[in-house]
Amino acid sequence: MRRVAIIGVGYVGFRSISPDLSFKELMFEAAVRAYEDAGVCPRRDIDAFVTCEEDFAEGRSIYNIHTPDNLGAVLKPIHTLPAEGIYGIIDAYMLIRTGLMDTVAVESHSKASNMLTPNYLIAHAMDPINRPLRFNPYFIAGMEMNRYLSESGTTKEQCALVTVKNKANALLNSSAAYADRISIEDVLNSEMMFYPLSRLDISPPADGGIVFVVACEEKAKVLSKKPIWIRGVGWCSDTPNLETREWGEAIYARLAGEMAYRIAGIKDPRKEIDFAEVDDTFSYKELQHLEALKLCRRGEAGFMVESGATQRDGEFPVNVSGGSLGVGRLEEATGLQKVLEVVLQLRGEAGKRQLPNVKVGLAQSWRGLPANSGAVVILSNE
Amino acid sequence: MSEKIKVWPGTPLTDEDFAEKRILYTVWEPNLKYAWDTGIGYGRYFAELKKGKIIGTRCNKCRRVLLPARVFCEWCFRTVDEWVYLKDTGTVNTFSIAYTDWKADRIKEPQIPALIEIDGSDGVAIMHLIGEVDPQKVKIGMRVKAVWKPEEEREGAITDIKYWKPLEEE
Amino acid sequence: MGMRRVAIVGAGMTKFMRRAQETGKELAWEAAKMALDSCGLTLKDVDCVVMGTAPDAFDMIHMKAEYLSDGAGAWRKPYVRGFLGGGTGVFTACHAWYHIASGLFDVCLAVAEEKMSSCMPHPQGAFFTCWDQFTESPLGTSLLWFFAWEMNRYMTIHGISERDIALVSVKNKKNALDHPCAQVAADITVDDVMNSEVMAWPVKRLDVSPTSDGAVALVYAAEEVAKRITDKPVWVEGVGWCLDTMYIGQRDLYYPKYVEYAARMAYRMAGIKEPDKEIDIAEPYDPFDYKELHNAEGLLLCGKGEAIKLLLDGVTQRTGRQPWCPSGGALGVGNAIAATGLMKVAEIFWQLRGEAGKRQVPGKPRRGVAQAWGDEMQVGTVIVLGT
Amino acid sequence: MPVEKITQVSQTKPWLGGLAPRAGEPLLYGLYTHGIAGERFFREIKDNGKFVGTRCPKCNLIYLPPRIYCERCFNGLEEWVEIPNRGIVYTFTAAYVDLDDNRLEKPVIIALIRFDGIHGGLIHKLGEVEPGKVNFGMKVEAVFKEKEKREGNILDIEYFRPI
Repeated sequence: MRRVAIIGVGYVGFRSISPDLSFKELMFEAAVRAYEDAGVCPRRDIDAFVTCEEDFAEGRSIYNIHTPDNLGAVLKPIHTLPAEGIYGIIDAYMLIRTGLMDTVAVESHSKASNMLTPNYLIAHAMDPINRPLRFNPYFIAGMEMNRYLSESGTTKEQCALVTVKNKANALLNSSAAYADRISIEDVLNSEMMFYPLSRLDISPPADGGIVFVVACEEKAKVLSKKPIWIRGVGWCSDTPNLETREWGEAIYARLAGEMAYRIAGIKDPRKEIDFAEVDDTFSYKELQHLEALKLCRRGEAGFMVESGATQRDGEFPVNVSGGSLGVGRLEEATGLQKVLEVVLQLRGEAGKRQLPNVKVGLAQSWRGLPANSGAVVILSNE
Repeated sequence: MSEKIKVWPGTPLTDEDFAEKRILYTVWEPNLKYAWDTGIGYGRYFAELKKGKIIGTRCNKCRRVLLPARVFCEWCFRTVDEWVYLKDTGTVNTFSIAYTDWKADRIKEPQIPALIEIDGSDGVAIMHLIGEVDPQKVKIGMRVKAVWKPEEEREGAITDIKYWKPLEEE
Repeated sequence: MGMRRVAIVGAGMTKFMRRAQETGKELAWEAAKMALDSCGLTLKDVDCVVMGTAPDAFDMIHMKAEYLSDGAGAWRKPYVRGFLGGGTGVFTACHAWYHIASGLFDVCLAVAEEKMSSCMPHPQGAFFTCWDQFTESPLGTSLLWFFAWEMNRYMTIHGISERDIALVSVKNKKNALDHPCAQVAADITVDDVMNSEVMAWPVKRLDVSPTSDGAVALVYAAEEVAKRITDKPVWVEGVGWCLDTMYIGQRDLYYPKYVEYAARMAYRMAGIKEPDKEIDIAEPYDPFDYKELHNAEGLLLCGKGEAIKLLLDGVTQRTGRQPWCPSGGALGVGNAIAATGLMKVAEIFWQLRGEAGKRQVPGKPRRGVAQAWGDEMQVGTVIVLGT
Repeated sequence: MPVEKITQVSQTKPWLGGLAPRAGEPLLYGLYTHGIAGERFFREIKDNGKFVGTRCPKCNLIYLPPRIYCERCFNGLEEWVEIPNRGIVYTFTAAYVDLDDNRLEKPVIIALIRFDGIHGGLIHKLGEVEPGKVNFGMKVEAVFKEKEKREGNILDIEYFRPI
């Protein structure tokens, strides 16, 4: 089967609001940059387009009505995945592997600031039988964190360290909206929201747009000096039901990771992968995901962050970009922000936060509340 | 296999099942509210509507007028070159006579929604309503003119034009 | 470079209903379970699942694919939802194809579900949340306007009468009498259509397909596996999809260029040069009666404006040379948007295997095309199947 | 000369909207049937104040809330089982804000209640207990509304309380 590479990236943002651009203009700007970066003309060179958006998050049903114009996809194959951005990369990867397409663009964006009732948005995703309870849906995160801490022995302080680390990492990322130098106490003393989840354990929303150009080997070698190869992909949905799911362990991430490792031929992920951008929608999620992805043993993630191993200069850097806690959570584009960071690092274009000698990176996403699914992609510069 | 299946799955309900409370259900009002950024193109389009003017943009590469105004040309995938004012007269491209509203309820007075090709745009149409006319007399190709709300009632929206009425050509 | 051959090996569907008691999950399970049973597979054999379901505003559940996943058989499996508005059903069929053709999986379950009745006060209300929120929806824009505009334009350009178009509705509702899952099968006349209540002229009540609840599922397998499962694999020969600009005023509605582009993509892959001759049966999308003709022209089954002649000559009847919508289509079986799209693919599957029961078209068809349309008169999705 | 950007804040404009085309028109809302399994589940609660589940003989799992299919093996489930209304707290949280982001004076304790030998459980609030006193594995029982007031939904259970 054909090898597939990312040959162009473009992004706009990431800010807490973006009133100067409509969502269409935001998509256009990100796309122009990605096509420029890849050296392609979308009208001539791109065979297919994939966008990742959710209708109610955008406030438009059948959102794909509004997509082709903004990407140069008019009268071309373009489809939407109401899914997380990494699923879009995977769809492009599959399309290219079939031999049907050579070059595919992937887009996702966030206009989270335009959604005025975000709690109700998540409540609207709940199983209707539970809706009459009218709970704030973040209770799910509180219950999950509680169970995870109890099962794994991780502490709230260790979770707080994740927020501290990621916000500090974001200080070196000029695209991050929520960079800050804060202390563990700041996190622990922030208002209790859903015990044991405090306000600073929750990633705040941000706006932004991200576009990738993905290509087959022959095209990638002609068009790009630094193609970033997609070595493995994986995705998985565990049960969506709150009642029957496992609360202590992120099984969807474990299975998605296993699939990606199998495709990439990775036996020992911690050794063979140099750094990772994993979902940190909530501080504890980063730890839970590191364990699920076998980047440490179960119950060890807390110690890993405590020992400094996941710091930028640590042995296994995690969320060097600042993650969602530092950059802001970008709705369906959250995973693409993680892929973006991995691509920039592998290209050696990450500026002040550049990691030395990195060859293989992993990006992982979670679908967000109340879902129980996610995706993984493993990238390499050789 | 189609012919081998005796009973196809599915349990249809009737309105009576609900009226007579034979069936349990949940009702949920989603309470989803938005404030969408209008951005550059629509922002100016609305500002001009408030002044009683229709504005589009032009792409000098494909030589098309883009309407409603937008800042990039979807066909050439490049930023457009200029703003162009258009007339508030046009030609009916196609129309309907609607007796039901958006939620499929009957309405008393039929509406005449139409696509109207705006003069000066080389045939680009916008969506709007036709009024002050016997519905049976509307034809494709009919000439129409915008009827604007009084200036003080305009709010910078497509509804600043009340509707379009037949144009008596001089 | 040769592509991996992919076959459809099983199919299942629920009844199409105005309002189902089943939840969306339960509908999805009923169809998916039936599809697996039909080819003797269990959930263990399934490597991945694709979901097709149109806007969340119908089921009134945000991220509804997540909610539906266990019903679709996605428990701890790779699972993703593809979306192209009304074109979703047939896109789902294409989506499943490339999951396997990519070489990542051998068996894929494709499920399309729609529970439109959850949307109140009327499922049609969901559509006003589709149009451009700045320049279109504030006019109180209704779904029917679009179809009325397109139908009017199509009739006027080609000089076609409402009466002639009504024959599509008569044909499809009659075909549906033989479909065990049909919601609005009926033996009606052209006069019945003409005399039905005008909703948005020229669209009358019987020109329109009903909103529906229902689900359809197909099982896909790679060549090696398919041959082991069945003696009668139905091969995916071509897939295509295409989306036009959202600015409806910037193009002419009389012809669906986007369907043509999608069809050309699928025909190129299938090696079809003369679709009017090389295709035995077709399931063009027929949410409105004129739409079958309009879409068939886009599918290049005849020239522009010529579809009406084929209809009047009986060519498109079930016993004709090239039957269109032998299932009964959306007009007869019901229009559970995404599920209807996949129902059309299932119909081609059953017809090509000679398993369509009373609906079976004569003469052992060996190649068929299914198509769906969607969005703001924008989407064409096409799949070509062959034996 | 390309068209320029917005350079003045006064030129930005939010366009308000929701689930109706214009202010004053009715909003879209959802009407959800409980489904085949859900109908029986809530009927039992409403009429008899009892929980019932369905059993998958193949996976040996009893589902609560009941399903008509097993999510693991996909077989249809037909065997209905009565489930005692006493369970344990599997995990819990104390919510300090409500759905409208209002800060609550007294947090609501929300828990997943699981039952012995049962796959699944019920999400509900805990009553008659202080936030600091809740722990994993705590035994609780359902408190139902009075029979006349029950409507056949999850609110027919008022809350779970410690035994």
